[in-house]
Amino acid sequence: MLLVYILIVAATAVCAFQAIRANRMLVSAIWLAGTSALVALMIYLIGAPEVAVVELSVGAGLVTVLFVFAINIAGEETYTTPSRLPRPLAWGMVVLSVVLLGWFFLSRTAMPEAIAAPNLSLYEAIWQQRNLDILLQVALIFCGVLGAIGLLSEDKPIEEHPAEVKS
Amino acid sequence: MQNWLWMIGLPIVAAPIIYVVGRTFRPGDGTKAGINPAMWVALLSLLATGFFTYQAWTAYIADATLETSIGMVALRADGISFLMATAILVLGSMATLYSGPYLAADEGQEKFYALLTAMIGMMIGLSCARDLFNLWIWFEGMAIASFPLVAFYRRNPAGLEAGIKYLVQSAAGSILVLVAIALVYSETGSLAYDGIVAASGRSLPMLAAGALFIVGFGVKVAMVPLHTWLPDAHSQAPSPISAMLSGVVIEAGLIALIRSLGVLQSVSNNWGVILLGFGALNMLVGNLLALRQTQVKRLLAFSSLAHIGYILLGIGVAASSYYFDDLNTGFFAGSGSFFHILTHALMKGLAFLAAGCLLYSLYISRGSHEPLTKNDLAGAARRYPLEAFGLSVAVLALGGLPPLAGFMSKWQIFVGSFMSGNPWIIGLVIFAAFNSVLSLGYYAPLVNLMYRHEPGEVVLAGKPTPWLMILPVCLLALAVVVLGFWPSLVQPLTDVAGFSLLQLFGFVR
Amino acid sequence: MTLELWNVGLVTILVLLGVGFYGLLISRNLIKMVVALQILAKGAILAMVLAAKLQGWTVIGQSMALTVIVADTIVAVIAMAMAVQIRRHCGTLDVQSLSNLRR
Amino acid sequence: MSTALLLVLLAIGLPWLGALIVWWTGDQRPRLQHTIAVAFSAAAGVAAVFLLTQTSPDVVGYKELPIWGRAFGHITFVADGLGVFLAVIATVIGSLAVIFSIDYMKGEHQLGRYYAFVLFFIGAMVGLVLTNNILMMFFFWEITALCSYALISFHNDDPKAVAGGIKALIITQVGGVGLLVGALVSANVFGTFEISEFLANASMEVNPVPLTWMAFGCLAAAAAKSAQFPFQTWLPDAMEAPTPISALIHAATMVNAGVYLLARFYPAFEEVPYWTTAVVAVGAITALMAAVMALVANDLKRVLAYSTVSQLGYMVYAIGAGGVLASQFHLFSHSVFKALLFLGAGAVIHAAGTRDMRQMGGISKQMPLTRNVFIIGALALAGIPVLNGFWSKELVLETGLAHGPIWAYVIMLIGAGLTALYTFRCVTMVFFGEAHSEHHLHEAGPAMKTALIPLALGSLVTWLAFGPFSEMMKNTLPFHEIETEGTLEFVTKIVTDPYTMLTLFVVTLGLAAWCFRSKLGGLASALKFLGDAAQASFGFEWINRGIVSITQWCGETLRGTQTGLLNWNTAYIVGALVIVLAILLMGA
Repeated sequence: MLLVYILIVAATAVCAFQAIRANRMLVSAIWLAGTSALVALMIYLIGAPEVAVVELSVGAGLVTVLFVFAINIAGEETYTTPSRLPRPLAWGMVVLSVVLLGWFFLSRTAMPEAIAAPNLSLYEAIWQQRNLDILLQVALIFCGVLGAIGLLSEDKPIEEHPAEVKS
Repeated sequence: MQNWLWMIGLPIVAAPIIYVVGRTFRPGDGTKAGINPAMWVALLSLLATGFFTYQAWTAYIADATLETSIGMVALRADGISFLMATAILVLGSMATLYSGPYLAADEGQEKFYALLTAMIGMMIGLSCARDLFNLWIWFEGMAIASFPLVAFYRRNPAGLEAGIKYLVQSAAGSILVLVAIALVYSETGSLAYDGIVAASGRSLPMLAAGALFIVGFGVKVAMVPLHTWLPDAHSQAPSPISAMLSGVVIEAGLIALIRSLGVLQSVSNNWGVILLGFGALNMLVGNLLALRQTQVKRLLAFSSLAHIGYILLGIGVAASSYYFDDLNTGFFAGSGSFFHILTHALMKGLAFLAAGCLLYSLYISRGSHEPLTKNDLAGAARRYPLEAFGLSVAVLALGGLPPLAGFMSKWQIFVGSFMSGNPWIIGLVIFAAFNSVLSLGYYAPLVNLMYRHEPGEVVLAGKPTPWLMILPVCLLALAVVVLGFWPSLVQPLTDVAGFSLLQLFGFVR
Repeated sequence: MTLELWNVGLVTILVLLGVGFYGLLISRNLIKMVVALQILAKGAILAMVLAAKLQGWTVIGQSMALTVIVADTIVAVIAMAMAVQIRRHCGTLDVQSLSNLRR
Repeated sequence: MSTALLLVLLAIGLPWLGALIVWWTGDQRPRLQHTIAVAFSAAAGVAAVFLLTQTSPDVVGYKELPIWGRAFGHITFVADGLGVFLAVIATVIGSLAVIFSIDYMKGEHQLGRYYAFVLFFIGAMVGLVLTNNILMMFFFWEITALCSYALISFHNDDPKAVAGGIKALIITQVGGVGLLVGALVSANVFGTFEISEFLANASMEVNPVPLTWMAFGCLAAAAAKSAQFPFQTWLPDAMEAPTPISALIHAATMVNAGVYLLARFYPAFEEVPYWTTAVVAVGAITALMAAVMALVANDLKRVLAYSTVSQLGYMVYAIGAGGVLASQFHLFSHSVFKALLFLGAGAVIHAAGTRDMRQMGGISKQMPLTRNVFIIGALALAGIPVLNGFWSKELVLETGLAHGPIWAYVIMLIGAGLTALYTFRCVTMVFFGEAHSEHHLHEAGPAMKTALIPLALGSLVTWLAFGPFSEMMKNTLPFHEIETEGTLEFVTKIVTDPYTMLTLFVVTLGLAAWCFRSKLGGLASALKFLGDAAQASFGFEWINRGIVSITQWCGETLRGTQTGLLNWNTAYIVGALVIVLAILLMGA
């Protein structure tokens, strides 16, 4: 079983990394969908099938569609030079932070005793225990939609900018 | 629904109504011209919220416990909540009133007011949250409402650039917060504040959670070096939003930070020390960065960094009360910090609104989104006496000249911190005092410029400012002066807030 | 659940966080930045679920994870709306060209 | 409300009320503005003079008023001799400066702003000297700094004026931090904001360290405010102000505050080790240095500014030597004759259109009255007998000799000679010699005369008030040890003192040096390096500029970290995370 897990981790890492590395945005979005699917699988294995389904549909489905839309409107752009942040510095900082975080996270060697949790269905958890979160989600979605349409509403035709290749 | 919850719920419920009203009764042909009636609805809802807050406050000081559990998520109004609600509602209604004429020529006003009101509700909710994950949602809601507001001028490249920078950094910070919450939950099995406090002990994962909280919320608080989004967002947002961001939004982030650190009280004694370190950094870097700025709003944005530094000084001392003999130190320093949050909201709000008046008259009313530079202010007092006076009062108060409100609150922080008797903290107080002096190095030239005899070309070409924009400026200026002469006017608020801070960190029951 | 899964989950979270931050540090394309934020969000979601699992009260973790998914999707939507708008009015998605606000 | 409290409130409140009214009057009605300003400042002067009859060591005020809260103490005042006397100086000399302004500021723009700040300034100074709350003292202290800044840079279009104003503001604020520390110590360590309570409780045995901090903090604050070494550089640059403001700052308000602060707290600080020595040293160094600088300056107002710095050095020196009374008496004389000199100089500058003494000369015939009063003031400054400056300076030197170190006495003596020298140089260059400008000069206007004549008379006679003055100080200052003397005794003592002859001899030497300056060419060229150094203000300007440019450089360099690149911005987040984690790991 451990081998399977390790394979999933490795695949997730590769997908995520490819999503960052890919030159074309569309490819990047597809790698992201792959990452999402693998994370969903992981979540499923951990024992949260409902979230796995939502992650699969929203993370791998909806978000990918959104990306494709956005890329369609905004167009592809590829760059010949890397970002101005030195690559080794980026690597160093990320590795350092991850190692430090890992040091803190993994310092515990045994799994904690699970507290005797009341038996609760997901329905009860969402709609009775944490219904405030759900209410707030509605407000969040309202703000998000308002913001997005506010940003996108254009009453004049889109200005034509040639999709230039930046160097 | 319990009555007091209206002080949180009303603005959020009002937001869609505001949108619908604004959409239905748009003035003109639906695109441009005129104040959208949504503004009045928003203002009305804020005043009503103020009324509910006042009612809750009277109940609170009559010893009622304002706590409501919705499922397993509890909301509770304590001193900090009331202080924040006051600052948010005062500045929020001023900003709303001000936005009327300021945005009269822009499209999408109804969305603006709806989002602004929702953001206000989110912030008040944030200050009442008693559940770590719930806190994050309020925080995220505040952020989501503020992103489009920052990029409100959606055809202005600079505004968009500021908006996306703000968004990316905020989102990165909020992910860190989420990881921290997960860590805390995995260690303690609880999300409610009291449950976590009861179940937590010293462990490395909990320490990591603290670090993640500090860095994650620190992005929103604009602690140096996490501040890089702030000058862009604050200078490019519409002026009323700049006022809100600088005056209350970053402080709301700070409230979220101290709430989450308070929950980790038994994990480490040194959260306060870390805050003190950031405070010192913020003061120095904020002031030095502002020193050579030429754009007025950017300068004010950097001065916010310095002021967050002063606030962190007091809060850091309060959170370090483990090290002091008596709790008075922490109480004084903490309530001083809350006082400074209040006065900073007024002063910085005033500064941004007054600068916004000039920006509006000199550029926006002529359809330009150029930044307002220092040199544009030359001789502004001749044509815009009230605006220039308001801005002068604001910057002098920010620079800590007595007897304006800014000094009074700084002094209270200094007294409290000095009381600790700790040489490091005393050194920090003196450092803060010198920083105040340094800040005059960029505030004073602004005042001089405005009172030049010969107005510059930009000023001569400017248009008059609508009175509806001058009114909030005058009211805030009055508040800054009055609070300077009569600081104990808000003492009940700051006292309970200081007490709640000590409660939060478990020093008092 | 075994000790292995727990550790493997933690490593996955760390990997996702690391890659996400790496993406934020080196990407030049704004949309790529949003991709990186999404990767970070995946890490957070996984962390939520795992934390709840550790405490044996998975449903709460699921509830939180759902909320996080929704919230981060909203952020992504706004970010992409902004990116589109930036493409329209600045003519580029390049982070390096979007550095007019500085100093 | 007691009479004393009423008068105190009037003396502070009237000018402030006047400031508001004159601001609201608007610049369309300059005549009304002049009238209002004169009326309110004069009314404050009357209130302050009446206050002289009410002096007592009792604390008056509002101990019950709840508007301030814990962290600020109470609104209290004490109308004792020290405070009331300075309040009288501030209001009376202040109103003379206001009267003088009627002519001087005729036709200027933004009179409202000018008068509002002048009146605000006067009121704040009265508050500063009368309050018994150390925090309120700090408030008034800062308000005077604010007003001086606003007035020095009144001509905002002139970059030199703006720079001078901001320089004054920043330097006095840097010193102000010292007073802030003092207030913090008083509030936290001694548990009181009341100065009188503090003076009663402060003791070196119980709290040596805080008291030392407070003592040196106050010394820094006083040095910055009174333009003492090493903070003296702001005062000469403050000469960009309109001349009545210079008179106000130099004679009536601002610079006296530092000396007042030292005098007020002297009983508490005198036990602090090295404190009195430090005060003496600051005073002596300043007095000598500024005298040398006055000797080489060519700008009339600068000469007067340096002479102010030098004379303030005398006062500070006197306090260090334990002579609170002597310092205040010299402050009294100095206020009168320096106001006279400045206003006289103002009349000359107003007429001549320049401040450069080399462009003046030979104008004594055209402005006889100005010449006469200016010479009276100059003689008083030089310490020529019978004029008030002579008596007070003798008292300072005598106290210094009796209680201070001998090296400081010698320095002060040399300073007295130099004072005479530069004063005669100044008078000769301005009024006598050959005329350098062709255009006809007109005599001072009626309002200017109204201000000049009382001051000239004052310079002749104020020393007669020594008896009552010392009596008032002794009776109302419970913590200061002041020996009272009748005027006659005082005069007899000074006249019969052999050291008076020594001083007079040195003064005569200075006079002689000026008369025979052509024969002393060799000496002058030998001392040329000193003159050059003095013209470069002994390097202090250089240090100032250095600090400013280092700070600016830091600011500018730091701006480079604001790259505007989103990649870097997120890198800061990751970096901060690493650092915070590392710190926690080390702490744990």
